[in-house]
Amino acid sequence: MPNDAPAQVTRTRSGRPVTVLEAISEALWEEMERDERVFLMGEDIGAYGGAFKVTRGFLDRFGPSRVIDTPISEGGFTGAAAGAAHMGLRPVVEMQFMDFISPAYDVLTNYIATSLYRGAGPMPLVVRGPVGGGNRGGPFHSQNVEMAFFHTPGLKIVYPSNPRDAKGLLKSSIRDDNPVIFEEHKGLYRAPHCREVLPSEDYVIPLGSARTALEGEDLTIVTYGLMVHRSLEAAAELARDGIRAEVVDLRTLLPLDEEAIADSLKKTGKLLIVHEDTRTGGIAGEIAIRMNERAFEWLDGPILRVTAIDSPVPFSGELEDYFLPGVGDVVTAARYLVGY
Amino acid sequence: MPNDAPAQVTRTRSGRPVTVLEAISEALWEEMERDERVFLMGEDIGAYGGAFKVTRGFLDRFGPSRVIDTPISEGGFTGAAAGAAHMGLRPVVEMQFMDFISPAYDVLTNYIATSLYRGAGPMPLVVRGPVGGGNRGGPFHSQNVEMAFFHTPGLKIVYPSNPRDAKGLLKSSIRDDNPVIFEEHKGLYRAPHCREVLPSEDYVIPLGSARTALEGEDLTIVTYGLMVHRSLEAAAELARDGIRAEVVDLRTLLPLDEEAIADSLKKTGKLLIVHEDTRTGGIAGEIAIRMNERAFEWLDGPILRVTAIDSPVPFSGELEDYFLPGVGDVVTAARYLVGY
Amino acid sequence: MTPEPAGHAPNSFPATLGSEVARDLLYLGFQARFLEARVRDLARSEVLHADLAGFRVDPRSTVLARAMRGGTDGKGDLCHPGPLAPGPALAFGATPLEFLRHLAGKGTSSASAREGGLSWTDLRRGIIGWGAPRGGTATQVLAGAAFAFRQRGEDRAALVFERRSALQSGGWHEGVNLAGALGVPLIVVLAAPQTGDGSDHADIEAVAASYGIAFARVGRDSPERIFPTVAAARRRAVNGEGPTLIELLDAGDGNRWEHHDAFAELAVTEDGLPEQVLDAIRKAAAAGVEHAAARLAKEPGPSTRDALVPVCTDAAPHPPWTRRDPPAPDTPAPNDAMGPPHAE
Amino acid sequence: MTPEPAGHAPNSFPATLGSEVARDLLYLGFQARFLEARVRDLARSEVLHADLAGFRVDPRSTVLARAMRGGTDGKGDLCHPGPLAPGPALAFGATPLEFLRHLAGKGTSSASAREGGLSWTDLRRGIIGWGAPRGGTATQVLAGAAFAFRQRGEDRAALVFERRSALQSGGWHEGVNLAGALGVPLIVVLAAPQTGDGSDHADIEAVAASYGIAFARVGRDSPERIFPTVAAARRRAVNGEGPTLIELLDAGDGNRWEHHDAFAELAVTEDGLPEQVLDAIRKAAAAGVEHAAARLAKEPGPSTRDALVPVCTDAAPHPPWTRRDPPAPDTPAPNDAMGPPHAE
Ligand SMILES: Cc1ncc(C[n+]2csc(CCOP(=O)(O)OP(=O)(O)O)c2C)c(N)n1
Ligand SMILES: Cc1ncc(C[n+]2csc(CCOP(=O)(O)OP(=O)(O)O)c2C)c(N)n1
Ligand SMILES: [Mg+2]
Ligand SMILES: [Mg+2]
Repeated sequence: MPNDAPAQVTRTRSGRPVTVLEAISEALWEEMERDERVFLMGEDIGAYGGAFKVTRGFLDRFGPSRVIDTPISEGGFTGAAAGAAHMGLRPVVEMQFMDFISPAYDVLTNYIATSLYRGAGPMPLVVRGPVGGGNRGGPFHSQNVEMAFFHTPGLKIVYPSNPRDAKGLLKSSIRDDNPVIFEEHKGLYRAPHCREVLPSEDYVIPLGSARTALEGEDLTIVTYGLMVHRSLEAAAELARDGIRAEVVDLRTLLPLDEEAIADSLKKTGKLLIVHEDTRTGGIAGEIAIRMNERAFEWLDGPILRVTAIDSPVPFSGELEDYFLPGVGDVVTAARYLVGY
Repeated sequence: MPNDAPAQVTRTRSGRPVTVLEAISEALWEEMERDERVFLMGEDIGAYGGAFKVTRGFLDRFGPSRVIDTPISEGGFTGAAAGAAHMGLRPVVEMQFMDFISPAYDVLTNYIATSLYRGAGPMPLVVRGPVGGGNRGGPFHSQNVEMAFFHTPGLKIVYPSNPRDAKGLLKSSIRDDNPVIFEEHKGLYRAPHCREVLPSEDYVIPLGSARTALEGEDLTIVTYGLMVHRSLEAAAELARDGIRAEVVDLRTLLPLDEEAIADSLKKTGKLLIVHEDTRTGGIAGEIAIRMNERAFEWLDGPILRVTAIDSPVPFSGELEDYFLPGVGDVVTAARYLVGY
Repeated sequence: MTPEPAGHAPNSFPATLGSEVARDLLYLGFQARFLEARVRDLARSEVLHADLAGFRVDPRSTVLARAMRGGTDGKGDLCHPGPLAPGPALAFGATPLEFLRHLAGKGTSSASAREGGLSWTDLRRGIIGWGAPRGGTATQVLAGAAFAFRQRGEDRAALVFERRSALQSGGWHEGVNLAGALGVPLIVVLAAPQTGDGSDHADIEAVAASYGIAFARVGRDSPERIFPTVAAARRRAVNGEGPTLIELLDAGDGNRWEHHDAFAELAVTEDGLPEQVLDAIRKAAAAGVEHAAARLAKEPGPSTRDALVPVCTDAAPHPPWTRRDPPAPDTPAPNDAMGPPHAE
Repeated sequence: MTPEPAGHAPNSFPATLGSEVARDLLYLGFQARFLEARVRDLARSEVLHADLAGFRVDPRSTVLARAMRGGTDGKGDLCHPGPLAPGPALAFGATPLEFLRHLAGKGTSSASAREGGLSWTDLRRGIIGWGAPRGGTATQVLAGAAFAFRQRGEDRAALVFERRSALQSGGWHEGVNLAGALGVPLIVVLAAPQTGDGSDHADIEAVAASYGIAFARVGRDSPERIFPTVAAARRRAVNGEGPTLIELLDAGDGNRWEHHDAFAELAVTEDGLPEQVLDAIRKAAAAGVEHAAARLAKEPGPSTRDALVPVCTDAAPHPPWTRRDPPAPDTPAPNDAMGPPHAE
């Protein structure tokens, strides 16, 4: 690695722990080093280094033909990324906040997701960016976007919960020949409690495989992203009452690892789904019907969910805290389910 | 009603049966007569009368300030409709095909759905247009769009299956103070088998209430739109074997009439959901988890679904027929479930 | 409601910049200046969000908006102040307290703290704030509102402020094209960016030409010249002559008060405004802002449950049972007792 | 693969309209004319969709596209023929059979009949067809492809045809703005609408000016003048001088073959092309189209199951169990025997 590498991509090399944000920077840097077809597009990602500084120092190393500051036109530059992908490049598009992916909804669902299907070949393209609430960002800087895309055949959706997964999954996403939506929770970016030392060698984590974050016997909690941490906190609280929760971290939402969910459910008989996104039309529904299709007879209680309230993300801190699902909500629901 | 009314809005007046398309035209015409705040926007809806001729003759009667031919810019004119709604008008926006609502996804989910929430007051606006497959329209003229909006708090989604409901629900939608997405299946527009004589007086059908299309004891089929007809055909076939299916026509998808679904499920103990839209992330999931939450102990078998395949809508007729759910699929699934 | 401070008549609509308007502009300018200082203080002392420590007001935007017809009854002109709030909002009759409530996320704000910061909407005042990510939405919405004015034959127009980077967004083009095609009474102001280079490539005058709509450029001129530019655009607009695109040139960073100070001086020297009157105006503005800040401190935050109700008029988004009223864990009730997890 | 008809050299790229290119254009024009007639016949006899009874080809689009550098190896220029397919597609080396396969939804089409009609993509040929509703997507995509050419320093450019109503769509503006900002080798052709008024309000030359990109207008001129306009735009493009916007004026309805006939006449009189050679070219074109139509009739439809697999490279969307392999209704198997209802 050349000496001009910025600090946030050299921590693993020197054996130091990294945050989720640094893990993402490292993945981007290493993939750009490894494969000259990989390039970045986004608003203010060059000289400014990005709103969250994920790409600080990248412009100096890779130059303006691989680190492209775009106009403020998410639809337009996502469409352009698709054209570059047709020609064999591997664009990684940053949304400054993932909320701003909505002007690119048309091109993502109609053009990009259907490319292979229409005979236009593979579409190796990643759209990544920060998601999630808890930062007092109000309705347009706090959304989770998975359900805007979960219904579209041809897309993949990844949502990591920790540095190791973030790095390995982002590398897999960049190497994947399909378009991937990659969600990064702002609340995890710099969270001190989830810094960790990563393997120094190149590694990937395959898309589509969930991870057991905690083993247990009494109920299964299926979750992802920041809610993995809330669920683990809840599990610790439940453990004090002798309730052993199993926590499954989905990591990839599409394709969904229904095998892993079914395996855990068959062990525990109880299924609670926890997501930060709002309730109606959230991913919990799809999980519920797949478990009906695959594991109905193992259910010893209803499939339940803990989610945000059906509302835009509120501006005020008090309202936002009320809106978001909390550890206490998970504990309450889990207790109810175990006692069912 | 003045004499200059075009043929397709005068059939009920003269006691003749109407198609779904004529019912929609009548609803629009009568609401425009009743309330001068109601106006129409869309591509080629004026002089040309619309791609499907829903608004033929409207320009002559209501003039160009209430029947507006827009540029080809779905996002832009939907945003403009929102501004007109702020000022007390009641816009009804036509998408030439509902597939083209995707460029308006941003303004619908961010601006329009959140209006009341942001303190910007009611947003009485309807976006309507043709949806659905079976017409060899290929991937961009055949989509169902409900799941693009089902996850957005603040929107309502209506999807009628017959002329009576289409007229009554569209009138309710226009009178509602919330934004409504109104889906009209092309396969029903002129279907001769679902022409009917409508009440001659002004009537509405409230949003959010499902309808029992067929009473039965052995299983519940929950469905909507064109699939109501497929499900009724399947029910007729099942009846020959003595299986009595209850068919629930949702009519409104958001808000979802979970009460009606639960009531039927509690009677039959078996639930099959049938939708034309693709499988993963379809509405069947939300119904499944709500029934887990409300009626788990009444379930005598898994909640199952019959849907289109997870793929864009195919161009070729052979592929499209294979892709779409058919009567045989419903029969097979129902038999399985009843025998469970 | 806070009392309406003296010196401001939101319903007056002068065709030219007479002395009454001049005094009003002086008042608005001072009000903006004091509000700016107060907001920065409150941000530093963490009553307001730390980002607001850089809060500033462009007085030219106040002058531009003052040339429109304000109102407090929802029947005046409409303004999207965009990135230039609060200048235009004040010119449209918003009080400093109303503004502060939004900045602070108070339950008393018109959005009950569900939305806030620089983004706020109050249709009674004729103010439509950000309601979406950037992307031209505001221009589309105001174009549609202006259409309603024209359809009903009202003497009303709409004014939308955006940064010039709006040119990069397709939604903005769709809004302007529609406004031009329908000939609605819309005035679109594109302001130079406050920070950075804005990545702009487009020539605004040529943009106006391409849509066949009127164009004007205003810059470091005195309010005497800025004001009539907008007044003329508004006249054309309500006369059915269609939209105008106005380029508001960069005021620079250091000189953002230059115009107001020059204007105050001019009012004294040319219009013969007595120094004492100027001083009284200044004091009234300061007092209004201080009153607002004091009152703000006493106002409550939002009520969590009630604030979240109006997502959809007939949908009470009450919390799922798992969140608020769970059955006791050791007495599993019959399923129905759980109640709907979420009412529509 | 159908044999490559004689008379067409997709890889040649003349800088000027020499006699080789002239003969090629004559061939392409006849080919388009015969294809047009054949498609209309097939539509009337219901082999093709009834809508195609109005199928027609604009020969000017063929000339424009022929000034680009075709290819069959995925390394030539790129073209989105848009509403003017198949003229440009033929100029890019597509065979009539390939075209007919798409129109007919044959399993042999490059999209295995999953997509078809006038919309088709074949990257080997450098053709990118409609892949979304109208809305400027094609212009964005080709701008991005052109960016790839420039980034790799390749001698390639991209050509996109849209109707002039593309100006109404924000997505188109975003694509052109980006192309201009990045200075990519893109040529954007806006053709007059074929039907209706198009509800256009924008002035195309002013649009080019607003984005600071080059502009040219081509119309009823002879190919000698259309061809060098594009050739010059292409030269500028690959020299790093950025995109060009070309307005293609209405050819009218009745006279759509005028250009080609005039051109054929010119080739005989001015270039001294022997009548027999012209005749041979005409016959070769007719034979190629007839060959294609005959072969089409023998080709199979798509295989239902296999055709739907490639939605996502590693996701076989096999039908849910409820659709294809249900367990016998009277022998409810243990749940697991159902298999996954849908594999990822
Ligand atoms: C659709 C959308 N994309 C991106 C953003 C994020 N964003 C907010 S302000 C801004 C920069 C604006 O730059 P400019 O217009 O130059 O204004 P300045 O801040 O420099 O005054 C960006 C990218 C957004 N809010 N909405
Ligand atoms: C986003 C989108 N909106 C609408 C349509 C439907 N549509 C297809 S062609 C067309 C009319 C195009 O008019 P014009 O550009 O004048 O071309 P013409 O057919 O007159 O040549 C429309 C509205 C579409 N395909 N995509
Ligand atoms: Mg800037
Ligand atoms: Mg037209």
